[in-house]
Formats: sequence, C-alpha cells, structure tokens
Amino acid sequence: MKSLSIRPSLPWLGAFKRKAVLTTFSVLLPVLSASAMAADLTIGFSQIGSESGWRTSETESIKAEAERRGYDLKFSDAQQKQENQIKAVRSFIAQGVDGILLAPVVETGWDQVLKEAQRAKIPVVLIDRGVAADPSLYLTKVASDFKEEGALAASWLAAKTNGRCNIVELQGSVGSSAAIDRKTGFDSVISNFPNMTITRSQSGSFTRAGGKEVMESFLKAEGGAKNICALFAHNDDMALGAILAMKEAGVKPTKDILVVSIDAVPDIFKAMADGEANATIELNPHLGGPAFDAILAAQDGKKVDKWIKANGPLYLPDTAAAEYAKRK
Amino acid sequence: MINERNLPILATLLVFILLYGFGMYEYKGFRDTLVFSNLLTDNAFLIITAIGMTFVILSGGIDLSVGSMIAFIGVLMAYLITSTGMHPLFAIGIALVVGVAFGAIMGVIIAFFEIQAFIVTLAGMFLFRGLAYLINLDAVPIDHPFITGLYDIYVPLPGRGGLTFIAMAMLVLLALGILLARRTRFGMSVYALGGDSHSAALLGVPVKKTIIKIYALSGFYSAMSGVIFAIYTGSAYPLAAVGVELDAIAAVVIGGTLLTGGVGYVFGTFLGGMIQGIIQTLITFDGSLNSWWTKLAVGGLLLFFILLQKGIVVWVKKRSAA
Amino acid sequence: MSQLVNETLMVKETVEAAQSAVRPLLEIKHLSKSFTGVQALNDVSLEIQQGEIRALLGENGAGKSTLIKVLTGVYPRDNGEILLDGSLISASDSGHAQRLGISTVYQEVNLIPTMSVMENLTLQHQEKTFGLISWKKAEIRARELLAQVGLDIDPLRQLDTYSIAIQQLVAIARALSTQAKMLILDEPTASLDSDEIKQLFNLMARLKSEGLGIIFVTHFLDQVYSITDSITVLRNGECIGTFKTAELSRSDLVSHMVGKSLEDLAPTAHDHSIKRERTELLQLNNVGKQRYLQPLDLNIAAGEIVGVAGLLGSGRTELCELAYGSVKPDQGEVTLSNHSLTKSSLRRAIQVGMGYCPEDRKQDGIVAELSVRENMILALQASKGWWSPISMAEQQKLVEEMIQRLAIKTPDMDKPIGELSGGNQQKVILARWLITHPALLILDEPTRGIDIGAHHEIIQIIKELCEQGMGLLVASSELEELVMFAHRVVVMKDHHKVSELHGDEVSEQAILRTIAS
Amino acid sequence: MKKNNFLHKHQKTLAPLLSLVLIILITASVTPGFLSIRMVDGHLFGSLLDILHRATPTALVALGMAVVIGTRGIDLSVGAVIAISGAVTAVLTVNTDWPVWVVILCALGTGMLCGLWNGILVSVFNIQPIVATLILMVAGRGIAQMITEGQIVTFHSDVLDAIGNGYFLAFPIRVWIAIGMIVLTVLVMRKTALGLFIEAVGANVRASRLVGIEARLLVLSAYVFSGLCAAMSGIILAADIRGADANNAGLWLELDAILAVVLAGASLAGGRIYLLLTIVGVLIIQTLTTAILTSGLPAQYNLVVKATIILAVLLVQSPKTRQWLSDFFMKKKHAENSRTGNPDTGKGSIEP
Repeated sequence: MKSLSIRPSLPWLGAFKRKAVLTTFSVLLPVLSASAMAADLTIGFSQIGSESGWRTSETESIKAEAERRGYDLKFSDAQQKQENQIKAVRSFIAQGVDGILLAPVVETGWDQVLKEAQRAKIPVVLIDRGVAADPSLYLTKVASDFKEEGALAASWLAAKTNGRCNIVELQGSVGSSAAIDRKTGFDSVISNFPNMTITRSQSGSFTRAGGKEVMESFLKAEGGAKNICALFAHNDDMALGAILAMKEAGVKPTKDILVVSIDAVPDIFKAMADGEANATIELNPHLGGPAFDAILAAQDGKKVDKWIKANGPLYLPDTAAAEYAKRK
Repeated sequence: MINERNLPILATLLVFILLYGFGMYEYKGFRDTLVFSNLLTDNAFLIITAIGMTFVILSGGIDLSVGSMIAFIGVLMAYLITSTGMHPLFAIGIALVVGVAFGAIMGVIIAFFEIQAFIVTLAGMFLFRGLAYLINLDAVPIDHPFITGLYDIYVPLPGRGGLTFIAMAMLVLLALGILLARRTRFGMSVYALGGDSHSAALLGVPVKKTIIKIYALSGFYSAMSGVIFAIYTGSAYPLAAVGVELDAIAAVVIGGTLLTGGVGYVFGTFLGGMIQGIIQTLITFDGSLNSWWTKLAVGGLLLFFILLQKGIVVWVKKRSAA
Repeated sequence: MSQLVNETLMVKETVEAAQSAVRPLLEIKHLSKSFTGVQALNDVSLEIQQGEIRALLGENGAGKSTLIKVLTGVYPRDNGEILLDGSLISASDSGHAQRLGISTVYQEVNLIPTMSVMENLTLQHQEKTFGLISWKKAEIRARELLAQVGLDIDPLRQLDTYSIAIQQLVAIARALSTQAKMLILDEPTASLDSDEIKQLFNLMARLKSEGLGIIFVTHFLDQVYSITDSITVLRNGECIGTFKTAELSRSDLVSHMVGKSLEDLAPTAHDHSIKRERTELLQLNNVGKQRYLQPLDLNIAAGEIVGVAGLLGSGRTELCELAYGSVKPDQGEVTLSNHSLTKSSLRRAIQVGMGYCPEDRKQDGIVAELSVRENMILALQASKGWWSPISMAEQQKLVEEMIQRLAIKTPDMDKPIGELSGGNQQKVILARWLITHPALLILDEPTRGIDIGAHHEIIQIIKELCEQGMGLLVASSELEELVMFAHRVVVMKDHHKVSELHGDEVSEQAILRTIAS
Repeated sequence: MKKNNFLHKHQKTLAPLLSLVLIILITASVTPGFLSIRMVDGHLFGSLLDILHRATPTALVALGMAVVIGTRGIDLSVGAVIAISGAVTAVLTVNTDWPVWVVILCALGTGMLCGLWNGILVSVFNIQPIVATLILMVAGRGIAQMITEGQIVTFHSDVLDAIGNGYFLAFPIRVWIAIGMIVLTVLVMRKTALGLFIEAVGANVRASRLVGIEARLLVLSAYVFSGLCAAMSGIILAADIRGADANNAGLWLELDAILAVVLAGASLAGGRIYLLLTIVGVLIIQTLTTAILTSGLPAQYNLVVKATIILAVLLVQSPKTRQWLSDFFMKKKHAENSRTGNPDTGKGSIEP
C-alpha cells in the first residue's frame, strides 16, 4: 500500500471504465510506489493552534522528529477552530499527502472528513486526544487519557490527605474536552471519599491570568486558606497563576494549600523545586515518533493498535530540580 | 462603462482570480476541481453567515452575535434530536424559528430603545454562547441517518471535485440573498436605511420594522449557518465558531460593502468569503508556516488585499476622470 | 389596523367628495403641538381647497416645519383634527401620509444619496412581477416621472453624482409619483436657479389645474406673489391669518410675519463706492484648477465687498473655495495682505486673517453635537493650536459678546448648536469667524434658508463689517441682496469669470444681462 | 424644584453611577463579606480592592479606546498590542541586562508603533477603522508569539513585580498608575483644546477641516495614544503573572473596553466622549466579573449572567426608556390637568 498511487475510483465512471482505470493503476503502481519511496513521506499535520506553551512544544517536537526522518511535513495551524482543521485535512487530501496527523480541537464532528480521508486511502493518526468516531475511520490515536490524568491527580490527593480535603478547582476553558474529562476523572475518584468535596470550581480558561484572578476570588470568598485544603488546576499555567495569588494574599502554597495540576511544563518544576507546588502529571508532548512509526507500519501492512497510550507519570518535588534542568 | 458602485466588487473578483491563478501556478494539487468544491463546502457556513451580515452592514449596523448563534443553534438542534428523539427536520425548523426570534428581539432593542447595534449584539454574543453552555457543555455527535444522509448528497464534477449538499444549500441561500437584496422592497429599504436613515424615514421606509426584519434575517442566516455547520461536522459543540463574526465582517468588507452602509452587493460577500478560504488553502498547501507566521500571513494578506482594492478603485476613478 | 380602516374609509370618502366638490380638500382644526415646555403650534386652523396653491409663511420658529411634520405624521399632535377630503386622518409616519395622499418635498433633499435616481424614485412603490421588483418597469416609470418634471438624466446613475438642483427636482418627481392629493413643498426653491424655478412653477400650475392642493413654503416673496392663490401666516406657533394673495400688499404681509411695520426693515439707499483709501487684501493672480475653475484674477481691498453672482453651478462656490484655500489651485498665486497662501495650510491662512462661511451649513459649517460656545471658538482655537487653550472665562466673554452683538437666540451658550434654528446657526458660524478678527471674510450664500428677520440682520452685519475695514467676498444667488451691498460684482458663468461690474454698473439688470449674454 | 433640575442636567452622569452602586449592593447582599475591607500587611485587602486592582488594565485600554471612538474610530487591535508589549517586556527582561526603565520604555514604544501603524492605515490610507485595526488584531498575536517563540516567557524583576502587585499608600501601585494616567489624560483633554478638537473631528470632519483643524494628525495621534494605553496595560498584565502569555494576554479585552465606553454614554458614531464615566463603565464590567467569581456560580452561567445584566443596564440607561417613562408620567399629569379643565384659547382665522 503506497501513497499517491491509489485514488478512489471516481463515482461517475462506469463499471467498465473502472476496470480500465484499475488496470492502468496496476501498471503504474510499482513505478509510483518506487518514486514515493525515494521521495520520502509527505505528512500533513493539522495542529489546534499555539494556545499554550505545552502546545508549542508538541508542535516543535513533531516538527523536529519529521525533520530528523527527512519527511516533508505540511503544518497547518487552525487557531483553535475546528472548521479550520477540517479545511486543513481536506486540503491535505486534495494535495495527496501520504498521511495525516490530526490533533483534534474537539472530539466530535470528524466522521465526514475522516471518511473522505479513508476514501482517498490516506491514513489519519490522531494526536493527543481522541475523537468520537468509528475507530475504523482512523489508523490509531497517540494520546494520553484526560480522564486518567484527572483520576491520577485525585488519587494522589486522596492518599496525601487521607481522604479528607476541601478542594478548590480551576477548570479549563468551558466546554473544552480536556476540562470536561479531567473534571470527570477527578470527580469519579473523589466521589469514593465522602470527606473530599469540591467547595469551589470556576473556569480559569487555561491561562495564568485567569488562574490568578479566580484564585484571588476563591481566597476572598473562603476567607483565606482556612477552609481550603488543596487546589486542583486543570493545567499548570493556571496553577502557576494561582500560586502567585496565594503568595500575594499571604497564603503559603504547599503549606497552607496543596497544589496539584496537569501538563508538566518546565515552570511548574521550578515551582516544585522552590516548594510552591506539590505534584504535576505529565502530558507527553513527544508524540511525533510513535505517530510516524504507526504510518510506516500501516504502509507495510502491519496491524496497528487503535490507541497508543502516551500517558505521562506523576512528578513530585523530589525530582523537580533535575527535571527542570532537563527541560529548560 | 464601469459604474462607480460596481468598482469594489470588480476589484474583489480580480483579486479572487489572481489568487486562484497563483495557486494553480504554484501547486499541482490546486488545479483539481476538488480544491474549488472544497472551497464551496468548507466556507459554506461562513458565507451563509456573511450573507446575513451583509444586510446588517448595508443598513449601517453590525451583528457580533452570529458566531455564538451558530454554536447555540447547533447545540439546541443536537439537544432536540438526541435528547428528545425529535426528527431532525422538526429540530431544524424549531432551531430556525428560535434563531429568527432572537434576531428579532435584538432588532427590537436596537430599533425601539435606540441602543447601538454593536453593543446590543455584543451582549447577544455573550448571551447565546452562555445559553449554549447551559444546554450542553460537552460536544455531542448528531449521528441521525437523516443528517449524515444530507452530508452524502453529492453532484460530481469533472476531476475529483463535487458539489456537496452543503455547497448547494449555500448557493441557494446566496441566490435567495441576492434576490432579497435587489428585487424586494425589503432589500431596497435596507439600502435606503444605510444610505441615509433620516431621509429613508421621510421617504416612507418603515425604519423600525425594517431594522427588526434585518436582525431577524441575520438571525435566520446565522441559524441556517448553525444548521449547516452541524451537518458539516455531524455534531454540536458549544465552543464552535468562536470569532466567526469577525471573519464574516471581513468577508463582507472584502466583498466591497461599505461598513458605513448603503453600498455593496451580496455577491461580493460570496467572493469575500471565498477569498478568505483561498488564503487559508494557500497557507495549508504551503505547509511551512508555523503558528505565528500563519497569523502574520493572514493579517498581511488581508492588508495587501484591502490596499489592492483601494488602489484599484482609486486608479479607475482617476482614469475615468481623465 | 387603524391604518386599514382609514384607507377603506378614504375610498368611501373619495366617492362622497366627488359628489360635493365644495368641501375643502384639507381641513386643519384647532391643531396644537408642544415640545417639552415650548408651544410650537397653538390652536392652528386652516382650510385648503382643491386646485389651490397656499403659501405658508412665517419667520423661523413660527411653526411652519412643525405644522408640516404634524401633518405628515413625523410628530404626533397634542390636540386638534386633520381632515383630508372630509375624513379624519391621522398619519402615523410619512410613509403613511404618502399613502393617504399627502406628499412632501423638503428643503434639504431627503433622498438616499447612495442609491440610483431610479431606486430613489420608486422606493417603496416598485412594481413587481411574480413578487419580485421588476427593474425594467421601474426604469420606465422613473423615466416617466422624470419627464413629468422636465428632467432628462440617466436614472441608473447614483443620485449624489447629480447637483443639488437636480436632486431637488427628482424629489419633486418622487412626491408626485404617489397619486398625491396634497403636495407640500418646503422651501424647494432654495437651491434652484431662475430657469429651474420657472420650470417648477409651470409644474405647479399644471398640478393645480389637475386639482391638487399645494402648500408652498418659501422665503422669497416674489415667488409667493407669482404663483400662490392665498397665504397663511404663522407667528410664534399661532395662525395670524389666511389672506388672498391678490388682496394682500407686500408691506402688510411682511408686517404680519414679523409683527411690526415694514419701515423698520426697508433697506436704506445703497452706495456702491468705497469711501476709504484702497489697501489691497486678497489677491488672486491667475488662480485656477483644471476641471474646477478657469484661471482668473481678483483683488479685494480693505473695506470692500465683492459679490460673486452667477447661476447655480457657474463656479461661485469653486471661486470661494480656491480663494480660501480649502481646495488648492494647480496654478496661480493667492496672497492675503502680502502673505503668500498658495501652498500653505488652512490654519496658516486663518492666522493671517482669512475666514470662510461655507454654503452647506449642515455638512461644512456646524458641528451639530457641540455647544454654541464650542462651535464659536473653534476657528480661533484652531488657529492658536491645541496647546494654547482659550480660558473658559475668556471663551464665555467672547461668546457672550457675540450672542449680544448678533442677537443670537439661544437659551444658553452650552446648548448643542444642532438644536438652534437655521438663522441662528448661521449667526454662530459668522460669529465663529468674527472672533478671529479676520481681514477678509468669504461668505458663500450667507442668507440661504434663513427667515426674513435674520436675513436682514445678516445683511446689516455684513455692511457693518465692511465699514470697520474688513474685506468681504460674498457669493449669493440672490441678486437683490448682492446689489444692496456689493461694491463690485464678479459674474461667473461655466466655471469662469465673464465680467466684473464696478460701482454704478452694479444693478440686477446688468448682472442678469451679463449672465444671459 | 432645584433638585429636579440637577437630576435632569446630570441624568447622563447618574445612570452609569447608579448602575454601578446597584450592582455592588446586590452582590453584597448575595455574597457576605463582599464589602469588607481590612488592612493586611500594611495595605488594603478585600473584594472591592480586587475590583480596582483587576480593573486597571481594562481602564487603561478603555481610556485610549474612548479617545479613538471620539474621532469616530474604533481600535480592535488593543488586545493584540497588549500581547506584543507584554512579550517585549518579558523577552527584554530575560535576555538583556538593560535597566528596567529602558525595558518599559521599549515596550511602551512598541505599543505606540502599533498605534502609529493603525493610525497611518486609518488616516493616510483612509481604510475604515474597524478593518484597519482588524489587520493588527489578527497579525498582532502572531508578532507577539514570534517575539516569545510561542512560549510563556517568565521573568523576574522587582520593579515589574511592584508594578504588577505592589502597594503604595495602602493602594495597589497599578491603581495609582491608572489614576495618574486618567488624571493626566483628563487634564490634557480638558485643559488644552485637544479634547475639543477630537470631538469636533469626530462629529464633523468636514467642518473641522474648514476651520483649520488638521484632522489627519489628530486621528493619527488618537491611535498612537490608544497604542500607548494598551502597552501600559500589557506591561501590567505581564507583570501581574510575571510572564508574557502571547496567546491569552488581553484576549477579547477590546470588547470590554468598547462596552465600557458605550456604557459611559458615548456614541460609536463619534463626537462627545466621557472619560471619567468610561472608568465607571469599566468598574461596572469588572464588578460583574468579580461578583460572579466570588458568588460561587457554576462556570457555565458566567456569560448568561453577564450578558443579561449588561443588557439590563443598557436598557435602563437608554435615553428612550427615560423618555418613555417621563412621557408616561407626563400623560398622567396631563390627564389630571384636562380633568380639572384646561380652557381652550380659541382664535379663529382672520379671513379677509
């Protein structure tokens, strides 16, 4: 199964014509596939955008991996819009790429465009989150599980506090799948502990400024740190903003309020090393390698798992300084 | 003889042809009809929204609520279909009625309370997005066979391209928009209102009624766009179409309609939407721009385009004066 | 709903009206209207017969426009009744009034500048085929309507590419298109030249013979006497009386309007010679601009008034703009008191003593939202620059002085100028320049759209300024007025200067002869 | 009677102020402790202080926006300019040894350059303001990301920390900065003729030209001023989180700023502007945000609540509503009058 050579037979051609076309293809096939081998792969990559530092490092990592392998990577930034991502995927199909990496901004709404890719026999690899479509429509997904991340954070917190804790939560952008799933995962674990409750939950829109502003209002509304035992932030940036808010209100993060968040961006390691954050769960940004491998494997006719899990570990302050040095 | 009023739209057409020609020259894949039919399909919801926006802008107003309306209508439709088991046709009907009603309410506030459209529709923008959140936070697939069936209707073109249902719906709504604008009293009232609202009132144009109708129409077109968007993605998502109002305004302005009102054509808006689509397609075909260069390129092309249009208009005016 | 009832009633009434022709076409009974605290109309009653042309006269603020706006439903009335063809009507807006049979043409052309002539003519009345507007039929209709007012122009071109005069005629053509029974012409002649006025009068005469009732509002008494059958005079919102035109002398008419006898208003005998020694102020040396104004020479000395005469579109305004510098000439030299201004900014021109009251007061003169005070100090402040503001005390002193001197009627100096009457707005604009103490003042149509009282006052002011040694360049379409004060008259025709009349040559006949030659 | 006159004259001023007070009172009744202010570490502490503290960036942006709107323009790019100036501040602090005041000047200069760009497009190329500034709105974030290379650049500087979160005389330093800027702007606008010129140009550009006001330069400087204000706001926002977030800093802030200007009673069609009331408008918006955050309302209700309250405020403030109300009461009065009998002053027409 090689790239450019196979096109879906055109719907308006009669059956006899289709046969003729197939014959032509079968003659051309070895030639074209040989040339495709020589010219390496052309991969389209539809990225959500560059809304966070984590997203940028993911992009950089995938680009670097493609360059290392000598692939021609067609990169498209969708500026957080699903419609732009669909447009990009359709453009990749029109262009005739060998494979498509898609980091879907939302889980639903991909069936049609995935079907089109399938008709064009272009494998699609989902990056860093899944879609709610028939798994046969895509090759595989290389992603971590947001729910698991939320659950991991909750488990750590439960262990740390012996299942007794008033938690304030900083949600991600309202309606985003990372926010919804991390909350679901977190809630599913703490629901087992009757003495763990979320006393306040608001959206900090995944930003530092948002995290800081919301944390300030939490501290005011709860009358300082007395009634708050821990902060769960859906990403590190919000946690970093909230840490600033605590310090300014005279509250000591980690001492007065435990801080757990997700992503493992470099700055949170620095905060942990400085004793201002307790735990972070890594969201692995280096997804290019496994994704490209999957496309190659599929070309060779090998079977590929539908979910290549890329969940990261939970980091604690003990290794923070070393990790920070490594990642900076 | 080139009419002064047609000049901006001709400039737009010229730019569209130039950009398309550049793409064909530069990229092999661009020459396929698939690119053109993709342009029609992918930008359908934007163009539909922008057609409604054209009426608003022609009348001298603005409607910032369209993006949120698209998301709200989609979520409402999904709720009706998936949670109440309603047939999609009824759901679409209800969604359209709701869209028109909300548009009309904004029109009433603008017309009777004389609050500026920019602000009323800004509040509408917050409100509709908020209502979408209230119905459903999560993204919901709408996998009703009727909806997927609509998506699969397809008239093939030579080459790999084909006219999808979405593209055809857009073209029908475009034709409807053109007829409304140029061949009905309502359309003429819109132009009159944008040209000089004071005089329009004295000439017997029912100003308040027309304003309400305009925003109701914009509500209809953005609701229609919400429906099309739901068919396009087969799902509903409360965060869908963020910032589409700005894209729609840009499409209208690129299409040669004056933001001050009174002058412009619905067909120009179609071209404006297609030009924005082409810019995106060119950037994707190039594929080497990183995130920030993409933003710069979109901004730069917007600037280039506006200056070019301005230049063509000035040049022709000078020539015709000489 | 009530509209529908009215209309069906009207159909019935029309039949009845045909049976009894003696019934007046329009009856207004005890009409009153007040705005917050001001009684704009107080118990006004009048009747108009079919085929009657009625002049509606009065000074600004007399209530003419309020009466028209109440008639056409723009303002709701407080009290009183309006009967058209014997049936009570109550228009809800001007569109409704049109459907009822009352069409209005306003002083400022109220059409849509960005639409074509055809679209303007047929707006809201387009004929349709299969529910859609048929532009073919619309064009035919538009040509018919244009022919009716004797215009031969391309109806497909955008309205604002035509002159104001043509736009005014288009507006009249439109008003006639709706099977009007009553036609209200609110100062339609303000921007028409004499030929066009003649054309309009012929049209009015024809409409009259067709049985239309016409209300004609104007400031030109000549026109009142040449076309109207009867006159209604309003003063301070009250109806002073209705008179047969043939039986009312001009002096009586003016007395009724201003509420005092004519002797106070009669122009003093005028003198066209300058009494002082000639110091040159403005010198235009071969100044012109392609497709705008043919090159010409012009000098104005201190204490001299130079009039600019000519038909509409002859280049009067163009001359004023080139002299002032708001349009830059592409050849020639402009100097004022030995300062070359050919290439300098308007600010510089104002600093060396130039001042300009433009023709279009609403567009180019007033800043409607700003107060009388701010409007008045604008030019002086602009010439000083933003960093050296005039202190509030000084502003108040200057403005107070001017309000006194020019007798500007305003409740206080912080009222937005847009709420003042036209005459008072014009005085504020004049005052704006007077406080800059200009050496030379250019006035383009300084008395347009102003009532008789203010008209007279402005002419007095012009004369006073001249006596104080100011040079003035005054463009006007009213020859009578030019002859009254100008020492010299430049006659313009087809964008060039055809003649310059000096001293005793200045007379209405001489100017007309020059224009006609 | 006199009191009535006062109310009548200051209706425009009172409406936004009353709205603000009302919103604060309602929130206080829902959220206990909302009004409490106490001293913590030598500075004031409480929700009301938070409102002031959080309102400063929007207030600065709205100040520039008000001036631009006065010239019949609009500046959609302020959010992007905030991102750019924040990025410049962060990158220069991290990558150079320049003294902090040089860094701040550079950031402010960058903002003014952005304003200059907008101004040139609007006043020299005659592009409609909404389109002209849309270009920088789209491209500006790209520029900011280019400067930060897509990362959130965190920095440390004592001076910048103080600007972001320091206190002086018990009040946040950034509030002092905003007050200083507001006072300065009001002084410049009202004590020189600049305010008059801007309002004149905004209300009637043709008439202004004829009295010798150079509209082009004026409009240009309005955009430069708006750029400067946005840059100040950008520095404060970056200092606040000690990092430059090119993607999110000041996102959609332009809409809040425009809303504030309009809540203050200005027209988007140019002309009269009300600088101090604009600040009241900003406080209304920020109070609303803070109130929603402290009230414990679920996140998904934020927008609906905000939109509803803003609409309510707008409707209450609308001159039309006031007119209807007064008409209603007038009619009542009138009805009473006519019942007591209002003699007609009949005067027949004098027929000759």
